[in-house]
Amino acid sequence: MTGPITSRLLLLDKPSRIFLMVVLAATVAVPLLNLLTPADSFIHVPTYVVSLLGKYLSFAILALSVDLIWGFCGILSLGHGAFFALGGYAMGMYLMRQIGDRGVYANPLLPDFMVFLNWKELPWYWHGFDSFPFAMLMVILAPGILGFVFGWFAFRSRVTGVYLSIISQAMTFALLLAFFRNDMGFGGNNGLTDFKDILGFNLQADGTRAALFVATGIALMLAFVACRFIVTSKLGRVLVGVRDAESRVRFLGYRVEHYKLFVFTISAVMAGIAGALYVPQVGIINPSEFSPANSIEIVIWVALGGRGTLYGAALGAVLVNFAKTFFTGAIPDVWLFALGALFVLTTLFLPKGVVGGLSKLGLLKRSKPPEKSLEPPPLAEPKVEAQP
Amino acid sequence: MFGCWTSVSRKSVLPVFEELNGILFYPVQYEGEESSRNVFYTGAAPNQQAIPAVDYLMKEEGVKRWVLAGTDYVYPRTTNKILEAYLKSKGVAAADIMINYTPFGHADWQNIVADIKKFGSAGKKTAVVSTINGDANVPFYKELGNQGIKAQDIPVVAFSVGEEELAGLDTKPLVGHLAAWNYFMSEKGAVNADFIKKWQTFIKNPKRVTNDPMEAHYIGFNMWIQAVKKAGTTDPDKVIDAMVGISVPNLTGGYSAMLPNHHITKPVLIGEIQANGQIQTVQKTPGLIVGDEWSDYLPDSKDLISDWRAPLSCGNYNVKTGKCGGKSK
Amino acid sequence: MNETAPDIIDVIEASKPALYLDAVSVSFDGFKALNNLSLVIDVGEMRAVIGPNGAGKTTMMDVITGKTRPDTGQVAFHGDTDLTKLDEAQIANLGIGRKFQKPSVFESHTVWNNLELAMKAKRGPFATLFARTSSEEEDRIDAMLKLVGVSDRRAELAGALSHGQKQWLEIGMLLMQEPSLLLVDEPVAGMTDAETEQTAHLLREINKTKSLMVVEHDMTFVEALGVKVTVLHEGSVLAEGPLDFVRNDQQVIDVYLGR
Amino acid sequence: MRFLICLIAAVFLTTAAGPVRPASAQEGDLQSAVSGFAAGDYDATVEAIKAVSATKSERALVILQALQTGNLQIVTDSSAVVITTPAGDEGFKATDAATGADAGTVATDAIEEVRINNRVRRELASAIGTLTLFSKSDSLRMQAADSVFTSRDPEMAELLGEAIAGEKDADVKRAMLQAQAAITLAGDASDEDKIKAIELVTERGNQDALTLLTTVAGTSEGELKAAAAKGVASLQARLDMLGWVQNVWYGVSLGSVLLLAAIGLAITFGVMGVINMAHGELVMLGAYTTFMVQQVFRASFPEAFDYSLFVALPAAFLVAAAVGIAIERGVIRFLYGRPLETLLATWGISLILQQAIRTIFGPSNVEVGAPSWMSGTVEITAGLPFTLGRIWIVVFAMAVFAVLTVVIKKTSFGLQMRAVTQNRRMANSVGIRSNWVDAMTFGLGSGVAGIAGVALSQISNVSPNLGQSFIIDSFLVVVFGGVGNLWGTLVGALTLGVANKFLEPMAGAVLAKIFILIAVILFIQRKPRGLFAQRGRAVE
Repeated sequence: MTGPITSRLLLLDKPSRIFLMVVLAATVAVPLLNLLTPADSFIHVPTYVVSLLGKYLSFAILALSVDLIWGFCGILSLGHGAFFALGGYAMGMYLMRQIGDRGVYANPLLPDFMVFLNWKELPWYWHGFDSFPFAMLMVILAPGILGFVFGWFAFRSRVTGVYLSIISQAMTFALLLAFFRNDMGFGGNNGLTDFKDILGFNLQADGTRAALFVATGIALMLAFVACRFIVTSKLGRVLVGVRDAESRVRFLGYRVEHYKLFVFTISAVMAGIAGALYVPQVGIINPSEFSPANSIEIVIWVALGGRGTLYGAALGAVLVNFAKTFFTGAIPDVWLFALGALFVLTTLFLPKGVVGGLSKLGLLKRSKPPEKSLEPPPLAEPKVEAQP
Repeated sequence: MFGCWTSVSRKSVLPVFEELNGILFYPVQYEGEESSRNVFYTGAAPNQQAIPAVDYLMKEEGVKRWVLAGTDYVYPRTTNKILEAYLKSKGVAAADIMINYTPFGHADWQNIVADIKKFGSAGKKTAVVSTINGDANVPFYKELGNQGIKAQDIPVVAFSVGEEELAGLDTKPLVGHLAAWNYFMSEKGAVNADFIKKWQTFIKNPKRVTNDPMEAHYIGFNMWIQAVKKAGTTDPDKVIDAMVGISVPNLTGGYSAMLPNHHITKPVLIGEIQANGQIQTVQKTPGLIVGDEWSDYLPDSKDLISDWRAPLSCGNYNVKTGKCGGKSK
Repeated sequence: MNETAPDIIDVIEASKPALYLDAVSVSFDGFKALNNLSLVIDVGEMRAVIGPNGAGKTTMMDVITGKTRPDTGQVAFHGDTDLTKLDEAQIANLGIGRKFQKPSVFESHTVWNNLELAMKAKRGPFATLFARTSSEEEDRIDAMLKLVGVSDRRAELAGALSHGQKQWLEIGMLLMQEPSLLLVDEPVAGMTDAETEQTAHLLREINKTKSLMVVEHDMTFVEALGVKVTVLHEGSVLAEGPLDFVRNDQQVIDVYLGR
Repeated sequence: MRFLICLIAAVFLTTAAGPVRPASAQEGDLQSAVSGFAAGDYDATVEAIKAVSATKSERALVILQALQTGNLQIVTDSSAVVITTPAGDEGFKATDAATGADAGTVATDAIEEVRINNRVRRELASAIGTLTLFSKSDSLRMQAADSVFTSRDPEMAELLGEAIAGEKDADVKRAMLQAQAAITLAGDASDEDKIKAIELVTERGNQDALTLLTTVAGTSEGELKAAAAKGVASLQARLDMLGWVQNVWYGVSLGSVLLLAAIGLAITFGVMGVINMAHGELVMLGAYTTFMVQQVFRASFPEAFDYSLFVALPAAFLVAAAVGIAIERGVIRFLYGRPLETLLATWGISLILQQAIRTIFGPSNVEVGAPSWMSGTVEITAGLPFTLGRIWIVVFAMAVFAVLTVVIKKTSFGLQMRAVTQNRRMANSVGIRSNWVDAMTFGLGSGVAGIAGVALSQISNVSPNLGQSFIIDSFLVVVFGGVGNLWGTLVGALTLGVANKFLEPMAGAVLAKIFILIAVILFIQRKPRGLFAQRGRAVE
């Protein structure tokens, strides 16, 4: 079995290969330009840019996770920010425990926010987070278990389409409220911050920043390859089948809910890993990451980039966030207008996203399937009837 | 840099300022329990707002029973904790303190206000200390007005409601409820009149109001100018060292000085809301109150002091252990 | 029929018909879509089901395939399997294939992949994640492509096929499941006469090894099949027998053919 | 200084308590009593109030009311106490407080208001209460009796006795008797009298009575204590029961708010299948329209302000409907049958609308006033106050619901709407312009969102974020109630409202909300089509 699987791992179409090359190049070049060039050189990449790019790359992983379920299985989750934030919190808890007695109250065990809320002992769910491997396990398990439980309930009872979107939004909203509560023991509204170091390395140091960037780049490449592996497998074809004709798949004897649950859980875990990489690079995690608006924004990254293409989703994440950084810096009032217009225009005029638009112009040729099949199906009936 | 509004925004940018060695002037009242070398806190610490307000209510209104109502986040939690400790130290029984937290943007206050009403009718004079934040205030005050809770029965003193917030409210039912700040637009005096005039001309709206955080920035900015003059450079390290001890006029007719703990001295004003949306001072502390970043009423922080002058140069020096906790610098 | 039910059930136990519906009722918001419907299809039989719109044909299929749970009544497969307790996937895996009224194929997959997905194999997510098609399986797909006449379009997306070809492809997918009973809903809707004839031929060919239930409006097609016909009306069986027999039934003429 | 004033005031007080004086002497008393206001010190002001009220002069009420409204001013130069009314730019018309004589016009900066604080206000309320015990208006006498009940001022006993003797109105008389009982309980009357008084006070049946009796029970001995405790127990039981009723009411009123926010959505989402994430912003537009209308009223017809909402309602409907139709024609009609993409596009529109409002009106709250007929409280029965604003909102929500039900069930537009929903092609072929119906249906849903905004502006803050705070709740209500069913939305909204209000006292506001969210999520798992699901083939 190993033979064909490795071959499938490397079975990449041209855009995917280009994508991996670009990420690889960035992963190598950006840290080198940051660490090895003098600060006044024009090719020097300042450390804050390294962290900024690292942030974009972690968003790209998040976008991949959304594309995996939306682009390939038709599940539109408006609560994926919740998984991202859970992964982030797991990492944040590790980083908090790393502070040790260097907090302002010099309490060796309790994080500062617990000290000034008069907590006397560490809540049980904070135990173990001083160990990096345990924290990393939690980065995977916390979003994974939530994704599994949520998905198990939702898919078993066939909650689909907009209903699923709405309850996923309700889920992240409930978590937002929960994490706002100071009694929850996650730092309330301020969240977790004041991190000092990770695995003994100072988080402010250029080297650590560069290393985190490299880790994020590698994680993005791995996530991409894993997604490719999933979507090019027979399982991937079943997922697309679910997306296009769910009941056909069911009547062919596939347990659709198992497939959805499988891919949803994988996606939740990916989102969690993205969150875990995001937190040390921005230095804070707080409940606003759970806000439903954030989750909806992720969807537009994917829609803009081109859903169902993976590399498009990642590209969309980087593009939109770059625009956000630029606009909110230069002309903040325009940003919401621009973002709003982006939503409207993308759905109206670029249903296949930037990547779809480019390939229509022939700028991006897919090696497979053959060219002529890109034509829209001639007999597809226009779907005009609204569901009652 | 001058800015930040919420505590969380300040906490979010703090790592960046410390890393890049910038200077932040933070103009909003906050929960205390923080002192950074790179931040100058020109807003009120809890002892510059909450405690004088409670003192006023005890003395002037004879309040014996307290509702501490707040939004569930750090500022109200900390402030209420400090207040609770303070009230208990003044002999208030635990049964006479009711603490209530609500989520951000809480919109339906019907039963909480009814509970306050009930709590307040136990025969002892009751007051509400509100650390309710932002948008939740409007429905809260509307509900107070609707349920007919008048200031003369159960006064509400707020720390986050200023002129700007009142602009979105019909204040007639709220006359007499209190606010504690370090500045009110209604303060008489040439400096303030001049400032208001300049602001309204600048914003091109003769109805725009001024408020406390504006004054805090006014002070902060003037302090920075003085410090730069004194240091002869804008280099952050030198300016930070030059800041301590700088004293500039504030808008209420006095001077505010920068302390070694990077907080400032301020007068504390207690005011009552008027029908026109202004707040009228009913009491002003005779002297200036020194900003206390580490509250004396919390067990874990009472031994901490902050002094950014050499040789101590520490934001959280523990006088008992003689150690500078946390910050490696 | 109900009075002699025990005897019938004994008989059925013995003969194990492919499909057995007894007194099945389904109602939606007070509207009785199926009303005490009973029907038996023997192993190896092909049955045509006709009836006006709203007679309950599609609901009947929904009940058999587990999409709709009947309010009352029994549905048994090969005599002893109670279908009312199972869901769609389980029923499909027992060997009941269903073709929808509107052709339902995976339009963004190639014709080849459509058949590959339908092919009998392990259906779990982990099995499919690591699945690999053996050369023997490839041969079977090739054979099916040939049988349903889309060999030359194997690499194209199924969405690009003509309407009739989609219908055939769907039948081909059903066959890849290796079912013992096929439920075919309006297989010739929108087909040319030549295509209709080919379809009838195809179904007769399939019937050599499998039981079939064909729902159809097209009388020429039903005639071409030349099998026993069941007429549904308002959720229950109105008449049953050879086409010529039901055609002359006065009730059938009144409610259906007469119009 | 303060000592001197106290002394003067004390002299007034003692003299005022003497036998009735000739008119001129009374005037002189008033004159000197009023001059106490000039001291600019709260203690002096309180004494002055007492002195003024003690004169029992006819002008006393005028003066005290002027003080209450902030129109009692001191002329800075002469320390004269005057009552002012605004007279054009930069000036006031002044009348001498004590005599009522014209004191000419004074400039704004030449006078200073007599400052009052809460302590003064309390004193003022009780003084005015005393003065109005003999007022002609029933409601004023009632208020006066209530104010005596709360102040329990023993000095009022005699006056109250007089008032009771002359009182004709049974309700007011009862209130006065209760007030008298309260004074008895607070004073040092005999235990027997007090036990009798307890009965009277218990009859009052509200929180005030409970407060008083609790105090008595806590400070007395023996039989009196027992009687008071009995009174407390019976009041407590009554109030607990009322509290339950009150909670249901809170739930219904929260439910009505949810209903208002969601009902427009029940049309656009439930009937048309369009996920309109900009629905909340249409509500917000309605609220801002109310603000604009009120601004016009404030500027041009201040006396008609109470009626501004009647103008705001149609205006808000039209504004929101127009924007809704524009959204439908401009964006949504290209996306029918692609609900998830409609969701994204309308989310984009919601961002644009928010930012547009923020750019025009600024990010902070704007003031939307409540008309007087919506302010205040009615006591359904003693101890069960319902706020008028909430009552109106419940009534309004039900009215909107009823009208919509009729529109959909009985009008030809409603018929066309249902026809298009059920079978578009068939509707087209019988001559219904389905495009037009789509636009109008969406316009209707949006317009309803607009008028919901008018109602919500009365209880919520009007800021660009208004819509965001309602959108998730509204969707949950519609989905919970069952899509395509207005009754489902009604039941859903009320259920969620009441459930929330019953959870809140137990779990706190935040946890209650979280529980509700989780409960709805789990409920949708069990019944994916909501409470009142449409069953059948058509829904797949």
